[in-house]
Amino acid sequence: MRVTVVYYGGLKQDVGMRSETLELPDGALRVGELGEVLRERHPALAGRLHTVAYAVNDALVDADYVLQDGDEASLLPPVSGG
Amino acid sequence: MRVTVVYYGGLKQDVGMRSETLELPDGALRVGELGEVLRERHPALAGRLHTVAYAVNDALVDADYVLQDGDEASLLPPVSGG
Amino acid sequence: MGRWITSEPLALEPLLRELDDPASGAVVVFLGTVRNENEGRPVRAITYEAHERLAEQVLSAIERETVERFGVRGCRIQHRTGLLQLGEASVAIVVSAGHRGEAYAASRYAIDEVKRRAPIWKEEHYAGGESRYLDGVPLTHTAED
Amino acid sequence: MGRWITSEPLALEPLLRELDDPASGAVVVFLGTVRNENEGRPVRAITYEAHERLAEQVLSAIERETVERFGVRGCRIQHRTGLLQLGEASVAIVVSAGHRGEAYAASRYAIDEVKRRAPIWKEEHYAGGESRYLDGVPLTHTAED
Repeated sequence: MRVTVVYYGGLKQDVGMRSETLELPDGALRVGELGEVLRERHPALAGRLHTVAYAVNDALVDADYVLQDGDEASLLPPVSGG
Repeated sequence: MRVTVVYYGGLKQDVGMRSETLELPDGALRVGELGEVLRERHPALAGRLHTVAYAVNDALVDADYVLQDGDEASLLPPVSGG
Repeated sequence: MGRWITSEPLALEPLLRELDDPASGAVVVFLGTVRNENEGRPVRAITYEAHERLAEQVLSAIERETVERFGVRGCRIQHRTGLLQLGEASVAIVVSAGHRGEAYAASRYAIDEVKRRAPIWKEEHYAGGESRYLDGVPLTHTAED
Repeated sequence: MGRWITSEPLALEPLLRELDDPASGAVVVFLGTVRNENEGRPVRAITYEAHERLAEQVLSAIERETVERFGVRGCRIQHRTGLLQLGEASVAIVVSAGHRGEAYAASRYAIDEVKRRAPIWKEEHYAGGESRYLDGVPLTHTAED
Protein backbone atom coordinates (compact mmCIF):
# COMPACT_ATOMS: atom_id res chain seq x y z
CA MET A 1 0.00 0.00 0.00
CA ARG A 2 1.01 3.59 -0.58
CA VAL A 3 1.22 6.09 2.29
CA THR A 4 2.32 9.72 2.06
CA VAL A 5 4.23 11.04 5.07
CA VAL A 6 4.35 14.78 5.78
CA TYR A 7 6.83 16.29 8.23
CA TYR A 8 5.94 19.44 10.17
CA GLY A 9 7.96 22.01 12.11
CA GLY A 10 11.54 21.12 12.94
CA LEU A 11 11.01 17.54 11.72
CA LYS A 12 11.21 18.61 8.09
CA GLN A 13 14.69 20.01 8.77
CA ASP A 14 15.69 16.87 10.67
CA VAL A 15 14.76 14.55 7.81
CA GLY A 16 15.64 17.05 5.07
CA MET A 17 12.30 16.87 3.30
CA ARG A 18 8.73 18.11 3.47
CA SER A 19 7.06 14.83 2.51
CA GLU A 20 7.65 11.46 0.96
CA THR A 21 5.43 8.75 -0.45
CA LEU A 22 6.27 5.22 0.66
CA GLU A 23 5.32 1.84 -0.78
CA LEU A 24 4.69 -0.37 2.23
CA PRO A 25 3.89 -4.09 2.42
CA ASP A 26 0.14 -4.69 2.39
CA GLY A 27 -1.28 -5.68 5.78
CA ALA A 28 -2.18 -4.10 9.08
CA LEU A 29 0.38 -1.42 9.78
CA ARG A 30 -0.29 0.85 12.74
CA VAL A 31 0.78 4.46 12.60
CA GLY A 32 3.09 3.87 15.58
CA GLU A 33 4.79 1.11 13.58
CA LEU A 34 5.15 3.51 10.66
CA GLY A 35 7.17 5.67 13.09
CA GLU A 36 9.61 2.77 13.56
CA VAL A 37 9.94 2.38 9.79
CA LEU A 38 10.65 6.10 9.45
CA ARG A 39 13.25 6.08 12.21
CA GLU A 40 15.18 3.46 10.28
CA ARG A 41 15.04 5.61 7.14
CA HIS A 42 15.94 8.82 9.02
CA PRO A 43 18.33 8.34 11.95
CA ALA A 44 17.72 12.01 12.87
CA LEU A 45 14.26 10.96 14.12
CA ALA A 46 15.82 8.91 16.91
CA GLY A 47 14.99 10.45 20.27
CA ARG A 48 12.27 12.59 18.75
CA LEU A 49 9.46 10.15 18.02
CA HIS A 50 8.31 9.90 21.64
CA THR A 51 7.14 13.52 21.53
CA VAL A 52 5.57 13.26 18.06
CA ALA A 53 1.82 13.09 17.51
CA TYR A 54 0.22 11.61 14.40
CA ALA A 55 -2.56 12.89 12.21
CA VAL A 56 -4.04 10.86 9.38
CA ASN A 57 -6.07 12.70 6.77
CA ASP A 58 -6.67 15.74 8.97
CA ALA A 59 -7.60 13.97 12.20
CA LEU A 60 -5.36 13.32 15.19
CA VAL A 61 -5.05 9.57 15.75
CA ASP A 62 -3.61 7.24 18.38
CA ALA A 63 -0.48 5.21 17.71
CA ASP A 64 -2.60 2.11 17.11
CA TYR A 65 -4.57 3.60 14.23
CA VAL A 66 -4.35 1.15 11.30
CA LEU A 67 -3.18 2.76 8.07
CA GLN A 68 -5.09 2.37 4.82
CA ASP A 69 -3.82 2.53 1.25
CA GLY A 70 -3.71 6.18 0.16
CA ASP A 71 -3.56 7.65 3.66
CA GLU A 72 -1.65 10.84 4.32
CA ALA A 73 0.13 10.56 7.68
CA SER A 74 1.44 13.73 9.31
CA LEU A 75 4.17 13.76 11.94
CA LEU A 76 3.49 16.60 14.37
CA PRO A 77 6.32 17.61 16.74
CA PRO A 78 5.61 19.60 19.92
CA VAL A 79 3.66 22.72 18.99
CA SER A 80 4.64 26.36 19.49
CA GLY A 81 1.80 28.45 18.08
CA GLY A 82 0.17 31.44 19.67
CA MET B 1 -16.83 85.78 47.85
CA ARG B 2 -18.21 84.19 44.73
CA VAL B 3 -18.20 80.41 44.22
CA THR B 4 -19.63 78.50 41.28
CA VAL B 5 -21.16 75.12 42.09
CA VAL B 6 -21.47 72.45 39.40
CA TYR B 7 -23.68 69.38 39.84
CA TYR B 8 -22.75 66.11 38.15
CA GLY B 9 -24.65 62.91 37.36
CA GLY B 10 -27.98 62.42 39.11
CA LEU B 11 -27.36 65.45 41.33
CA LYS B 12 -28.21 67.83 38.53
CA GLN B 13 -31.63 66.20 38.25
CA ASP B 14 -32.06 66.28 42.05
CA VAL B 15 -31.40 70.01 42.28
CA GLY B 16 -32.89 70.83 38.89
CA MET B 17 -29.86 72.69 37.54
CA ARG B 18 -26.43 72.16 36.08
CA SER B 19 -24.67 74.89 37.99
CA GLU B 20 -25.19 78.00 40.07
CA THR B 21 -22.99 80.85 41.22
CA LEU B 22 -23.34 81.80 44.88
CA GLU B 23 -22.34 84.95 46.77
CA LEU B 24 -21.07 83.72 50.13
CA PRO B 25 -19.94 85.67 53.18
CA ASP B 26 -16.19 86.34 53.04
CA GLY B 27 -14.19 84.23 55.47
CA ALA B 28 -12.94 80.71 55.81
CA LEU B 29 -15.59 78.40 54.35
CA ARG B 30 -14.67 74.78 53.96
CA VAL B 31 -16.04 72.80 51.05
CA GLY B 32 -17.79 70.47 53.50
CA GLU B 33 -19.56 73.50 54.99
CA LEU B 34 -20.56 74.55 51.47
CA GLY B 35 -22.34 71.20 51.30
CA GLU B 36 -24.43 72.18 54.35
CA VAL B 37 -25.32 75.50 52.69
CA LEU B 38 -26.38 73.68 49.53
CA ARG B 39 -28.51 71.17 51.45
CA GLU B 40 -30.51 74.06 52.87
CA ARG B 41 -31.02 75.49 49.39
CA HIS B 42 -31.89 72.09 47.88
CA PRO B 43 -33.75 69.73 50.22
CA ALA B 44 -33.32 66.98 47.58
CA LEU B 45 -29.64 66.81 48.60
CA ALA B 46 -30.58 65.51 52.04
CA GLY B 47 -29.36 61.94 52.42
CA ARG B 48 -27.08 62.26 49.41
CA LEU B 49 -24.22 64.44 50.62
CA HIS B 50 -22.52 61.68 52.60
CA THR B 51 -21.69 59.87 49.34
CA VAL B 52 -20.67 63.01 47.45
CA ALA B 53 -17.02 63.88 46.71
CA TYR B 54 -15.82 67.41 46.01
CA ALA B 55 -13.52 68.76 43.33
CA VAL B 56 -12.34 72.33 43.26
CA ASN B 57 -10.91 73.65 40.00
CA ASP B 58 -10.22 70.19 38.58
CA ALA B 59 -8.65 68.59 41.64
CA LEU B 60 -10.34 66.27 44.14
CA VAL B 61 -10.24 67.87 47.59
CA ASP B 62 -11.05 66.84 51.15
CA ALA B 63 -14.06 68.28 52.98
CA ASP B 64 -11.80 70.64 54.92
CA TYR B 65 -10.44 72.38 51.81
CA VAL B 66 -10.91 76.14 52.30
CA LEU B 67 -12.70 77.84 49.41
CA GLN B 68 -11.27 80.92 47.69
CA ASP B 69 -13.10 83.67 45.84
CA GLY B 70 -13.67 82.54 42.24
CA ASP B 71 -13.42 78.81 42.94
CA GLU B 72 -15.46 76.32 40.94
CA ALA B 73 -16.67 73.58 43.26
CA SER B 74 -17.98 70.36 41.70
CA LEU B 75 -20.25 67.93 43.52
CA LEU B 76 -19.47 64.40 42.37
CA PRO B 77 -21.96 61.66 43.25
CA PRO B 78 -20.94 57.96 43.22
CA VAL B 79 -19.43 57.17 39.82
CA SER B 80 -20.62 54.64 37.23
CA GLY B 81 -18.23 54.89 34.30
CA GLY B 82 -16.59 52.03 32.41
CA MET C 1 -10.97 64.05 20.01
CA GLY C 2 -9.46 64.16 23.49
CA ARG C 3 -6.66 61.87 24.44
CA TRP C 4 -8.63 60.29 27.32
CA ILE C 5 -12.18 61.64 27.05
CA THR C 6 -13.96 62.01 23.73
CA SER C 7 -17.49 62.37 22.43
CA GLU C 8 -16.55 60.65 19.16
CA PRO C 9 -16.83 56.90 18.56
CA LEU C 10 -13.81 55.10 20.04
CA ALA C 11 -11.31 53.84 17.47
CA LEU C 12 -9.00 50.98 18.38
CA GLU C 13 -6.44 51.25 15.61
CA PRO C 14 -4.91 54.58 16.72
CA LEU C 15 -4.53 53.28 20.28
CA LEU C 16 -2.89 50.09 19.03
CA ARG C 17 -0.52 52.12 16.85
CA GLU C 18 0.44 54.32 19.82
CA LEU C 19 1.53 51.20 21.72
CA ASP C 20 3.36 49.57 18.79
CA ASP C 21 6.53 48.24 20.37
CA PRO C 22 8.95 45.56 19.14
CA ALA C 23 9.52 44.46 22.76
CA SER C 24 5.83 43.60 23.13
CA GLY C 25 4.68 40.01 22.69
CA ALA C 26 1.12 40.36 23.98
CA VAL C 27 -1.60 42.98 23.62
CA VAL C 28 -4.85 42.81 25.60
CA VAL C 29 -7.75 45.08 24.70
CA PHE C 30 -10.83 45.66 26.84
CA LEU C 31 -13.95 47.26 25.38
CA GLY C 32 -16.96 48.10 27.51
CA THR C 33 -20.06 48.16 25.32
CA VAL C 34 -23.66 49.26 25.82
CA ARG C 35 -25.66 46.14 26.71
CA ASN C 36 -29.38 45.77 26.06
CA GLU C 37 -30.14 44.85 29.67
CA ASN C 38 -29.12 45.88 33.17
CA GLU C 39 -30.43 44.58 36.48
CA GLY C 40 -33.25 42.90 34.62
CA ARG C 41 -34.42 46.02 32.75
CA PRO C 42 -34.22 46.36 28.97
CA VAL C 43 -31.86 49.22 28.10
CA ARG C 44 -32.02 51.05 24.78
CA ALA C 45 -29.16 53.57 25.15
CA ILE C 46 -26.84 55.13 27.74
CA THR C 47 -25.68 58.71 28.20
CA TYR C 48 -22.22 59.08 29.71
CA GLU C 49 -21.20 62.31 31.39
CA ALA C 50 -17.70 63.12 32.70
CA HIS C 51 -16.01 65.81 34.74
CA GLU C 52 -13.71 66.06 31.77
CA ARG C 53 -10.57 67.74 33.12
CA LEU C 54 -10.59 65.70 36.32
CA ALA C 55 -11.35 62.50 34.38
CA GLU C 56 -8.39 63.11 32.10
CA GLN C 57 -6.12 63.45 35.12
CA VAL C 58 -7.52 60.27 36.66
CA LEU C 59 -7.31 58.17 33.47
CA SER C 60 -3.79 59.40 32.84
CA ALA C 61 -2.83 58.46 36.41
CA ILE C 62 -4.35 54.98 36.00
CA GLU C 63 -2.32 54.50 32.80
CA ARG C 64 0.91 55.36 34.64
CA GLU C 65 0.09 53.19 37.66
CA THR C 66 -0.81 50.24 35.42
CA VAL C 67 2.56 50.42 33.68
CA GLU C 68 4.46 50.74 36.95
CA ARG C 69 2.63 48.08 38.94
CA PHE C 70 2.62 45.36 36.32
CA GLY C 71 5.81 46.20 34.43
CA VAL C 72 3.92 46.30 31.14
CA ARG C 73 5.21 48.24 28.12
CA GLY C 74 2.26 50.59 27.74
CA CYS C 75 -1.35 51.35 28.65
CA ARG C 76 -3.86 53.60 26.93
CA ILE C 77 -7.37 54.36 28.18
CA GLN C 78 -10.13 56.23 26.41
CA HIS C 79 -13.68 56.86 27.63
CA ARG C 80 -16.50 58.17 25.52
CA THR C 81 -19.18 60.66 26.57
CA GLY C 82 -22.60 61.55 25.22
CA LEU C 83 -25.44 59.36 24.00
CA LEU C 84 -24.36 55.83 23.06
CA GLN C 85 -26.51 53.30 21.25
CA LEU C 86 -26.58 49.55 21.94
CA GLY C 87 -23.29 47.87 21.07
CA GLU C 88 -21.27 51.07 21.01
CA ALA C 89 -18.06 51.12 23.09
CA SER C 90 -18.01 53.38 26.14
CA VAL C 91 -14.45 52.60 27.19
CA ALA C 92 -11.37 51.17 25.47
CA ILE C 93 -8.27 49.99 27.32
CA VAL C 94 -5.18 48.74 25.49
CA VAL C 95 -2.24 47.16 27.29
CA SER C 96 0.92 45.93 25.60
CA ALA C 97 3.39 43.75 27.45
CA GLY C 98 6.25 41.36 27.02
CA HIS C 99 4.13 38.37 28.03
CA ARG C 100 0.43 37.61 28.31
CA GLY C 101 0.24 37.02 32.06
CA GLU C 102 1.02 40.61 32.98
CA ALA C 103 -1.00 41.94 30.04
CA TYR C 104 -4.22 40.32 31.33
CA ALA C 105 -3.57 41.32 34.93
CA ALA C 106 -2.79 44.92 33.98
CA SER C 107 -5.87 45.20 31.76
CA ARG C 108 -8.11 43.91 34.51
CA TYR C 109 -6.58 46.33 37.02
CA ALA C 110 -7.05 49.29 34.67
CA ILE C 111 -10.76 48.68 34.02
CA ASP C 112 -11.46 48.03 37.70
CA GLU C 113 -9.75 51.32 38.62
CA VAL C 114 -11.63 53.22 35.89
CA LYS C 115 -14.91 51.97 37.32
CA ARG C 116 -13.85 52.88 40.84
CA ARG C 117 -12.14 56.24 40.33
CA ALA C 118 -13.07 57.96 37.06
CA PRO C 119 -15.50 60.89 37.58
CA ILE C 120 -17.94 59.55 34.99
CA TRP C 121 -21.67 58.89 35.33
CA LYS C 122 -24.12 56.91 33.24
CA GLU C 123 -27.78 57.52 32.71
CA GLU C 124 -29.62 54.50 31.35
CA HIS C 125 -32.48 55.03 28.92
CA TYR C 126 -35.19 52.38 28.99
CA ALA C 127 -37.68 51.12 26.44
CA GLY C 128 -40.59 53.20 27.76
CA GLY C 129 -38.74 56.51 27.46
CA GLU C 130 -37.88 56.60 31.15
CA SER C 131 -34.28 57.11 32.21
CA ARG C 132 -32.27 56.73 35.40
CA TYR C 133 -28.85 57.50 36.86
CA LEU C 134 -27.39 54.35 38.33
CA ASP C 135 -26.11 54.00 41.84
CA GLY C 136 -22.35 53.90 41.65
CA VAL C 137 -19.15 53.85 43.65
CA PRO C 138 -18.52 56.80 46.03
CA LEU C 139 -15.31 58.61 45.07
CA THR C 140 -12.63 58.97 47.68
CA HIS C 141 -9.78 61.42 47.66
CA THR C 142 -6.52 59.48 47.60
CA ALA C 143 -2.99 60.67 46.98
CA GLU C 144 -2.90 58.68 43.73
CA ASP C 145 -5.64 60.83 42.23
CA MET D 1 -8.32 34.55 3.91
CA GLY D 2 -9.26 31.49 5.95
CA ARG D 3 -11.68 31.75 8.78
CA TRP D 4 -9.16 30.41 11.34
CA ILE D 5 -5.82 30.19 9.51
CA THR D 6 -4.62 32.86 7.13
CA SER D 7 -1.37 34.03 5.59
CA GLU D 8 -2.66 37.61 5.40
CA PRO D 9 -2.16 40.23 8.14
CA LEU D 10 -4.76 39.75 10.87
CA ALA D 11 -7.52 42.36 10.93
CA LEU D 12 -9.41 43.00 14.14
CA GLU D 13 -12.37 44.94 12.82
CA PRO D 14 -13.99 42.05 10.90
CA LEU D 15 -13.71 39.79 13.96
CA LEU D 16 -15.25 42.46 16.18
CA ARG D 17 -18.09 42.93 13.70
CA GLU D 18 -18.74 39.18 13.62
CA LEU D 19 -19.28 39.25 17.39
CA ASP D 20 -21.39 42.42 17.45
CA ASP D 21 -24.15 41.59 19.91
CA PRO D 22 -26.52 43.88 21.82
CA ALA D 23 -26.41 41.48 24.78
CA SER D 24 -22.65 41.95 25.12
CA GLY D 25 -21.29 44.41 27.66
CA ALA D 26 -17.61 43.43 27.52
CA VAL D 27 -15.21 42.51 24.74
CA VAL D 28 -11.70 41.24 25.44
CA VAL D 29 -9.17 40.96 22.62
CA PHE D 30 -5.86 39.13 22.83
CA LEU D 31 -3.14 39.70 20.23
CA GLY D 32 0.07 37.73 20.21
CA THR D 33 2.79 39.76 18.49
CA VAL D 34 6.32 39.05 17.30
CA ARG D 35 8.69 40.19 20.04
CA ASN D 36 12.29 41.25 19.42
CA GLU D 37 13.68 38.84 22.00
CA ASN D 38 13.14 35.29 23.22
CA GLU D 39 15.04 33.39 25.88
CA GLY D 40 17.69 36.09 25.82
CA ARG D 41 18.28 36.01 22.05
CA PRO D 42 17.45 38.93 19.76
CA VAL D 43 14.75 37.86 17.29
CA ARG D 44 14.24 39.61 13.96
CA ALA D 45 11.28 37.65 12.51
CA ILE D 46 9.26 34.46 12.98
CA THR D 47 7.90 31.99 10.45
CA TYR D 48 4.69 30.25 11.52
CA GLU D 49 3.65 26.99 9.91
CA ALA D 50 0.36 25.16 10.48
CA HIS D 51 -1.21 21.84 9.61
CA GLU D 52 -3.96 23.96 8.17
CA ARG D 53 -6.96 21.66 8.00
CA LEU D 54 -6.29 20.14 11.40
CA ALA D 55 -5.57 23.58 12.89
CA GLU D 56 -8.89 24.89 11.61
CA GLN D 57 -10.68 22.00 13.32
CA VAL D 58 -8.82 22.62 16.55
CA LEU D 59 -9.34 26.40 16.61
CA SER D 60 -13.01 25.95 15.80
CA ALA D 61 -13.31 23.42 18.65
CA ILE D 62 -11.59 25.83 21.08
CA GLU D 63 -14.04 28.57 20.06
CA ARG D 64 -17.01 26.29 20.84
CA GLU D 65 -15.56 25.09 24.14
CA THR D 66 -14.78 28.64 25.23
CA VAL D 67 -18.37 29.70 24.67
CA GLU D 68 -19.75 26.65 26.46
CA ARG D 69 -17.43 26.64 29.46
CA PHE D 70 -17.59 30.33 30.28
CA GLY D 71 -21.08 31.15 29.07
CA VAL D 72 -19.75 33.98 26.91
CA ARG D 73 -21.66 35.29 23.88
CA GLY D 74 -19.01 34.54 21.28
CA CYS D 75 -15.38 33.68 20.58
CA ARG D 76 -13.35 34.04 17.39
CA ILE D 77 -9.78 32.89 16.89
CA GLN D 78 -7.48 33.56 13.95
CA HIS D 79 -3.85 32.50 13.55
CA ARG D 80 -1.51 33.74 10.89
CA THR D 81 1.07 31.70 8.97
CA GLY D 82 4.16 32.62 6.96
CA LEU D 83 6.96 35.08 7.67
CA LEU D 84 6.04 37.73 10.27
CA GLN D 85 8.08 40.81 11.04
CA LEU D 86 8.57 42.34 14.52
CA GLY D 87 5.34 43.72 15.95
CA GLU D 88 3.06 41.81 13.58
CA ALA D 89 0.25 39.79 15.15
CA SER D 90 0.47 36.01 14.96
CA VAL D 91 -2.82 35.28 16.72
CA ALA D 92 -5.99 37.24 17.44
CA ILE D 93 -8.66 36.11 19.91
CA VAL D 94 -11.87 38.06 20.42
CA VAL D 95 -14.36 37.19 23.17
CA SER D 96 -17.64 39.01 23.76
CA ALA D 97 -19.60 38.49 26.96
CA GLY D 98 -22.28 39.95 29.15
CA HIS D 99 -19.78 40.94 31.83
CA ARG D 100 -16.03 41.45 32.04
CA GLY D 101 -15.21 38.67 34.52
CA GLU D 102 -16.14 35.87 32.18
CA ALA D 103 -14.71 37.73 29.16
CA TYR D 104 -11.22 37.83 30.69
CA ALA D 105 -11.38 34.23 31.92
CA ALA D 106 -12.59 32.96 28.55
CA SER D 107 -9.94 34.90 26.64
CA ARG D 108 -7.20 33.51 28.84
CA TYR D 109 -8.53 29.98 28.42
CA ALA D 110 -8.67 30.32 24.65
CA ILE D 111 -5.07 31.50 24.20
CA ASP D 112 -3.76 28.87 26.63
CA GLU D 113 -5.56 26.15 24.67
CA VAL D 114 -4.30 27.50 21.34
CA LYS D 115 -0.73 27.29 22.62
CA ARG D 116 -1.32 23.78 23.95
CA ARG D 117 -3.36 22.20 21.16
CA ALA D 118 -3.09 24.03 17.83
CA PRO D 119 -0.86 22.18 15.32
CA ILE D 120 1.26 25.26 14.64
CA TRP D 121 5.03 25.68 14.78
CA LYS D 122 7.29 28.69 14.93
CA GLU D 123 10.77 29.10 13.54
CA GLU D 124 12.62 32.05 15.03
CA HIS D 125 15.01 34.01 12.83
CA TYR D 126 17.92 35.65 14.64
CA ALA D 127 20.06 38.64 13.90
CA GLY D 128 22.97 36.64 12.45
CA GLY D 129 20.83 34.90 9.83
CA GLU D 130 20.54 31.75 11.90
CA SER D 131 17.12 30.27 12.62
CA ARG D 132 15.66 27.68 14.95
CA TYR D 133 12.47 25.76 15.63
CA LEU D 134 11.52 26.19 19.26
CA ASP D 135 10.83 23.35 21.65
CA GLY D 136 7.09 23.26 22.22
CA VAL D 137 4.26 21.36 23.84
CA PRO D 138 3.77 17.72 22.76
CA LEU D 139 0.31 17.22 21.24
CA THR D 140 -1.93 14.64 22.77
CA HIS D 141 -4.95 13.04 21.19
CA THR D 142 -8.00 13.90 23.26
CA ALA D 143 -11.67 13.50 22.49
CA GLU D 144 -12.08 17.28 22.40
CA ASP D 145 -9.77 17.56 19.42
